[in-house]
Amino acid sequence: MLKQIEGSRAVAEAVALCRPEVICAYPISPQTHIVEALGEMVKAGTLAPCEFINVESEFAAMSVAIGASAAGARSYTATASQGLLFMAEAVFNAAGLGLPIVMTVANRAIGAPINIWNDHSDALALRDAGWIQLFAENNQEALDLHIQAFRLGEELSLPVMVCMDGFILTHAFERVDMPTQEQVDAYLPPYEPRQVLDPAEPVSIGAMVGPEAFMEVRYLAHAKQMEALKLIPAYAAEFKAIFGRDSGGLTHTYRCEDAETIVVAMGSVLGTIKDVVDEMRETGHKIGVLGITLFRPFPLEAVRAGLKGAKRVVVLEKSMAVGLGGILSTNVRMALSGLHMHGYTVIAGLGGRAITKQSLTKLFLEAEQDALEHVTFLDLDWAIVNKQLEREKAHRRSGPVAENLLRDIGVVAARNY
Amino acid sequence: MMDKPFAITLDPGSSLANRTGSWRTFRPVYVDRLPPCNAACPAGENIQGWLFHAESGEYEAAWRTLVEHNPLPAIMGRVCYHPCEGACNRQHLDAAVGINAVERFLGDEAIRRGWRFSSDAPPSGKRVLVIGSGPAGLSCAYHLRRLGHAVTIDEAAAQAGGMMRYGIPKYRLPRDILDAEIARLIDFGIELRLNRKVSDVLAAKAEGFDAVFLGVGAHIAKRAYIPAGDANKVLDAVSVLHGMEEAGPPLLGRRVVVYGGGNTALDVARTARRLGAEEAIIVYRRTREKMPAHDFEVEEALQEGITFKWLSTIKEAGEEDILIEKMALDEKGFPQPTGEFERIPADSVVLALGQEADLSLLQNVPGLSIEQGLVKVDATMMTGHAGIFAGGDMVGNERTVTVAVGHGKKAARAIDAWLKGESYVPAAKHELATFERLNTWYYSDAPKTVRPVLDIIRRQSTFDEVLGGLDEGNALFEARRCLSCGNCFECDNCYGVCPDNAVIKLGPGQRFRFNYDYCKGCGICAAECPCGAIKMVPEEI
Amino acid sequence: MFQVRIHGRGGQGVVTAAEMLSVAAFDEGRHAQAFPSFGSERTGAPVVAFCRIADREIRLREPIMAPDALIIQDPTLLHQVDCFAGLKKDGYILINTSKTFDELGLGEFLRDWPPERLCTVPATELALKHLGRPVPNMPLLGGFAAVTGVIRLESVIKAIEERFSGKVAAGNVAAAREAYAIVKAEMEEALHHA
Amino acid sequence: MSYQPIKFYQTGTFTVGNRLLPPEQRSVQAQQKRYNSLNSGHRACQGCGEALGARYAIDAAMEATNGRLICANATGCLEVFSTPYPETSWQVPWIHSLFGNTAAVATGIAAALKVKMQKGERRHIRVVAQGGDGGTTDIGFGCLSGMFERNDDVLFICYDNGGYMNTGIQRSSATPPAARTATTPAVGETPGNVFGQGKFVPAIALAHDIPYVATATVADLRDLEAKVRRAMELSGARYLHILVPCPLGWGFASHETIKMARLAKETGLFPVFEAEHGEITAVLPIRHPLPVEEYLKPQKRFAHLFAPRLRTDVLTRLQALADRNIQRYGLLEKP
Repeated sequence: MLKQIEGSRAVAEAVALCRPEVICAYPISPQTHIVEALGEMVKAGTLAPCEFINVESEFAAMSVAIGASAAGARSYTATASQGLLFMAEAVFNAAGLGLPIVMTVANRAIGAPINIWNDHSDALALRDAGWIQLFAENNQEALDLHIQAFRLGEELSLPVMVCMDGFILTHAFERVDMPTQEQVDAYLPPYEPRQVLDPAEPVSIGAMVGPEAFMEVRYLAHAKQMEALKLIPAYAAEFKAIFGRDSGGLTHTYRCEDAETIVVAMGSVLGTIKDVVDEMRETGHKIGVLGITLFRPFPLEAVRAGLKGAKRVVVLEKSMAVGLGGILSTNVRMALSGLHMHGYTVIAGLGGRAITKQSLTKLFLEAEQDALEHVTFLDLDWAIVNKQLEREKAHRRSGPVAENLLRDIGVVAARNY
Repeated sequence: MMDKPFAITLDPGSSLANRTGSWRTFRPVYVDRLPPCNAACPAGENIQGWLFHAESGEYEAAWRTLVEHNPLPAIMGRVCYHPCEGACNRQHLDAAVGINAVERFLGDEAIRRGWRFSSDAPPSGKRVLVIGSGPAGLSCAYHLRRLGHAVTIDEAAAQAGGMMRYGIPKYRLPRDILDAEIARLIDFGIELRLNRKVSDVLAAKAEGFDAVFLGVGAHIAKRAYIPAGDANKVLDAVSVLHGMEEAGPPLLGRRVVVYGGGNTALDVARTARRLGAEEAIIVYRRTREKMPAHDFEVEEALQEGITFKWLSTIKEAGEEDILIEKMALDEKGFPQPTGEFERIPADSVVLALGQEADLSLLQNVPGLSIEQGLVKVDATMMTGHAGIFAGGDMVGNERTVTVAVGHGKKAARAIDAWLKGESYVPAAKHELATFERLNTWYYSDAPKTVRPVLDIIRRQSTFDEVLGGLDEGNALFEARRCLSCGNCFECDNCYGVCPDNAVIKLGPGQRFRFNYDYCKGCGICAAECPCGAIKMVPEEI
Repeated sequence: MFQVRIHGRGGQGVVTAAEMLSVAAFDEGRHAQAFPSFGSERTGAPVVAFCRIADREIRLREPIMAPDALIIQDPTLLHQVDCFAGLKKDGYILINTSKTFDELGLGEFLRDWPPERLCTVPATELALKHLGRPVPNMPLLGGFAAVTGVIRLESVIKAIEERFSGKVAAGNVAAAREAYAIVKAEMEEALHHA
Repeated sequence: MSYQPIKFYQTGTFTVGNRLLPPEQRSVQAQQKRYNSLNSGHRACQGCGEALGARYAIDAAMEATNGRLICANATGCLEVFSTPYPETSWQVPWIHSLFGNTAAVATGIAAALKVKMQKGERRHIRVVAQGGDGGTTDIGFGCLSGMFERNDDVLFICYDNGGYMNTGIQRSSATPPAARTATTPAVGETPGNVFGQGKFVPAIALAHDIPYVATATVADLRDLEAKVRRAMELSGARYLHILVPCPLGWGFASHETIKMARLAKETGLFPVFEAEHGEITAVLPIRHPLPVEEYLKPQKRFAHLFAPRLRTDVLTRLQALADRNIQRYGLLEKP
């Protein structure tokens, strides 16, 4: 059924259709609307039986989910940014214990400086936590990926993070096709845990593993993620059969047929990029897009296959590896090992900085000329940056960076230095 | 079955594969230590053993355990001076366990319920003659009978019991009790021949006996020379107490002086009061502290109106009074005459200065030797003449019923061995269960039960028993005050406190076993064993 | 390079012994490396520690799998742990016991071993005597100096005096000296008989 | 009320079992076929109080729930010595997640079980969370408090050995004043742990007004079992704080574990009580009052109070703490 609703609400309704049994909630923008909506459904009795638990921290949220999942319940929570980092220890733990928790990450920047707006720093900071990480391009996909996430995670006994851009998607009212309960039930069987805490068959979960077996345990976790690479396309196909649309999968290419330049990106920015690509195609530019839906496990082969024919690759990402450049681009480069092509890293949209068609068009044109630096910061205000650098050179106690910059751009009243 | 993740998820209880016994440098072992009560009992009773059954209300089992060593519990429960209680570890907590009272309860219970002795030993075909039916003789006869031998007791007096009948007043040992316990022995198949004074032991043995046990007691009173006027009555304790068992009680007059400081002196004085004497005075040459009589008996005597002249000797006995000289203790604690004299009125003087045995039947027994009035016996109670054993008052100066019963038992076992051509070796004794070995935290605080005592007026006028018995509730309580020193009483502490579950509980009456596969040797079991029945020993290298 | 493995129980100062051995070697101007095996075992459990001694920088970080010498601090371990695993042929064995190798049931097992390399020393007794506490590790190092000759007794003493002070140092030094003498005598005896 | 007046049966109810008591009155630990929830073969130190306390408590909980129990366990000694791959000592369904999240994990389990029961997929199962004092009073405190205030249906058991023993004896907020640990060494002017710091979590639990709060020691098994039983009769958040002496960390001989617990209680330094809905309902009175020195002296962690010179000043302060407990909880009053 088509609906015009907020992205958070759409995700909440989709999660509810998955019949979660335990939901843990701790408020943090921009995921809050999702758990609020779910809480209301539980309180109203429309989502039942289900326990909705208001916990005291994200650390507790993930921990409650761990306990619930280990006891055999389908468990869900949502978080973002600082919240994800605060629960980091438990995030790793859930994966290590093989508990198929599904968590929405409404992607948001990490402080300091504190910033509530969108980028991918949070999810990518935990890219090696052992979770499957899916990135939604739009609210329809966000909704669909949650349904697939439960199926996938429970099949593999692995937790799944569904990442959607904070505010840009979570707070956007859009048209979505909300599935019916029958469709979801047909796609998603009840949770049949591989291991469960049960007095009838007691086991100890979470043993200490020493040097004699730790490597093997880690290898097995890796092997399981590799298995996801095979399962995900199959589940996407099955999804299409029931729900009638393409959603999920490993990667999506757009107009890459004869593309000399291919732009790689994740999340909502793909839409903007596609618009730019369409425009450039109209003027004869051989440019295409490779959207990455699955970031962990990283679909090396699909990415390599998608990019193989191109002359250059521009990886545009909303995250950065300070001191190196890009995170996504580093991963993409691994897929390109042995292929001779130009590779550019573009850091864009950090902390909610708007990514405009205009900037992208300019960027891609420069890329086609191979006039880009290896690492480019899109729309960086060099004047401000240079001013601060000079200031720091001049004064040992040059003051806090963020506040200085705000003052420079006039948000805060200027003060003489 | 679950599809368990490798290494992270493990099967329950699988740590049994890890034998932590390899950590151990000391190992706990269960031991049985000798409880101090048992160690102190002259009759060699397994006191703790019978208390164990009494604790759970198994009185018949308790009595049967008791009579494995002593056939006279109802008597012993009255007349024994209970050295067991003096040794009892519980005295360091609150008060000693009232062992004697429980013993009497069991003895009385056995009489009331008609419990009888039994023995499953096959008849040996051997015959043993026991001379004397006092405690030593009865005990020896009983144990021989238990071991399958035929026993005949020859008793010189008209009734059996020896000093128990002719020396101990009725108010301490009612005669129905004495009769009942003797009757049970007769019923057990012991032949008793009364009024048969043996004058030649070898001749008596020759009448078809394989061995002889002598238990003739010490019935001859020791005399001291006291110048006495003709009219004054000077008697001895033995004949006074003996006379109580005959038709007419002895005539002692209104004012009776008893000379001596032993229990017999007290018995006579207290008997005199009950016979109507207005005054009964005990004259003793030393102080109360030095008196050989038991303190509780002195207490009871004082309650009954007996008076004492400490540090006094009788110089002469006149017609209506006696002359006593005051004594003073020298620096060594010996009484020395002071030259101060006093006259006190007296109608009679009873000498309670000790007894000697009549050893006339032992003349011309080759090898048998007598020293200072006592028959010499070896460690197995055998005299110098093979096959002739002796015990009781005639072999030692510690003359109590309990000692005699112990002698009888020991002699019986030695006779049994001798009859088989073996020599008797007593079982090695366990290490003593001293108070320091106990962990007394675990015992409930519980003061001793007070036994009922006969009303004072009746005590001064009748021969009713002074000290009452315990009822069942009290007896159970008293039994349960036992600390079970040195012997497991299945409190489950070791089983419970082991952090490694390395103690196996074998079930009621079966105690426990250590599982050395897992025992790390921490020693908590030994430390927390209330009764000290676990010992830590270094691991063998 | 000379490699030593020390067997003992958690709480008996096994790791300290390895460290002190390395200090003694260091005091002789040599290179040494001491390290524990780290596990989840607790007080009383069998544990091992290692020490390497060499005349040049030690870069090797693998566990010691083929030791040149064994120090066994607690003879009860002989029945519980494979103490001799990997020991080089004709390697040195020093056991804390007042018994002989034959009495320990090792006579047959070590029949072809050079007898002067098999030594026992009653280190616990020596520690009790000189120190008042049953910590056998320092006297064992004295014995180790004697049997292997890899380090000098003086170095062991120096290491003890650097680590401890007062009565503890004096007691350990005395115990180590006596252990050294006992082992030396044993070796001479063995050579004499050989 | 868990305190039972001592019946006079030789050892009364002081010992683990007593053949003279009717079977139904004997302790869980005395049963010939007890659960042994924590099995042999674990790698705890010789004489470990925590291993003992854990078996006591979990066996009692198993008995109270007829074996329908799931445990969550914090990181710490108990976890490490009981479940090193490839063996576990636990015979109950058990999970270890992290150091600081045990109460929350238990909340999750309880929530899952509630839903599963509503769905008719599982029968009633209860949840116990357990950890050491570090995992309870320090790093796990946030989750613990959250579990309390939500009144989640979890019994949380803290095995208090007064420090981080697993990592080599460091101070926790449950380390007593003056005690030496690796991070409060016995050096300087005021050796050992600082006075005026630390917290007594049972009192904080009380302030949450949860249905049940109790303390116990491994020296009073019957009391401990009665408290577990009572806790399992109630629903909602419950807290049991058990003193479990640590031979290694406290520095006493391995056979003195129970004695140390007994002395802690008898000196008044560790008050044993229970409370329902924020009100104290019973205390286990001191049986033979003792000065604190009796408890402190056998422990190496307090050795600096006795040598090289007697620190009467510090002992006086410790005695004052005991006296305050005695006063506050009425530990000398007869029940």
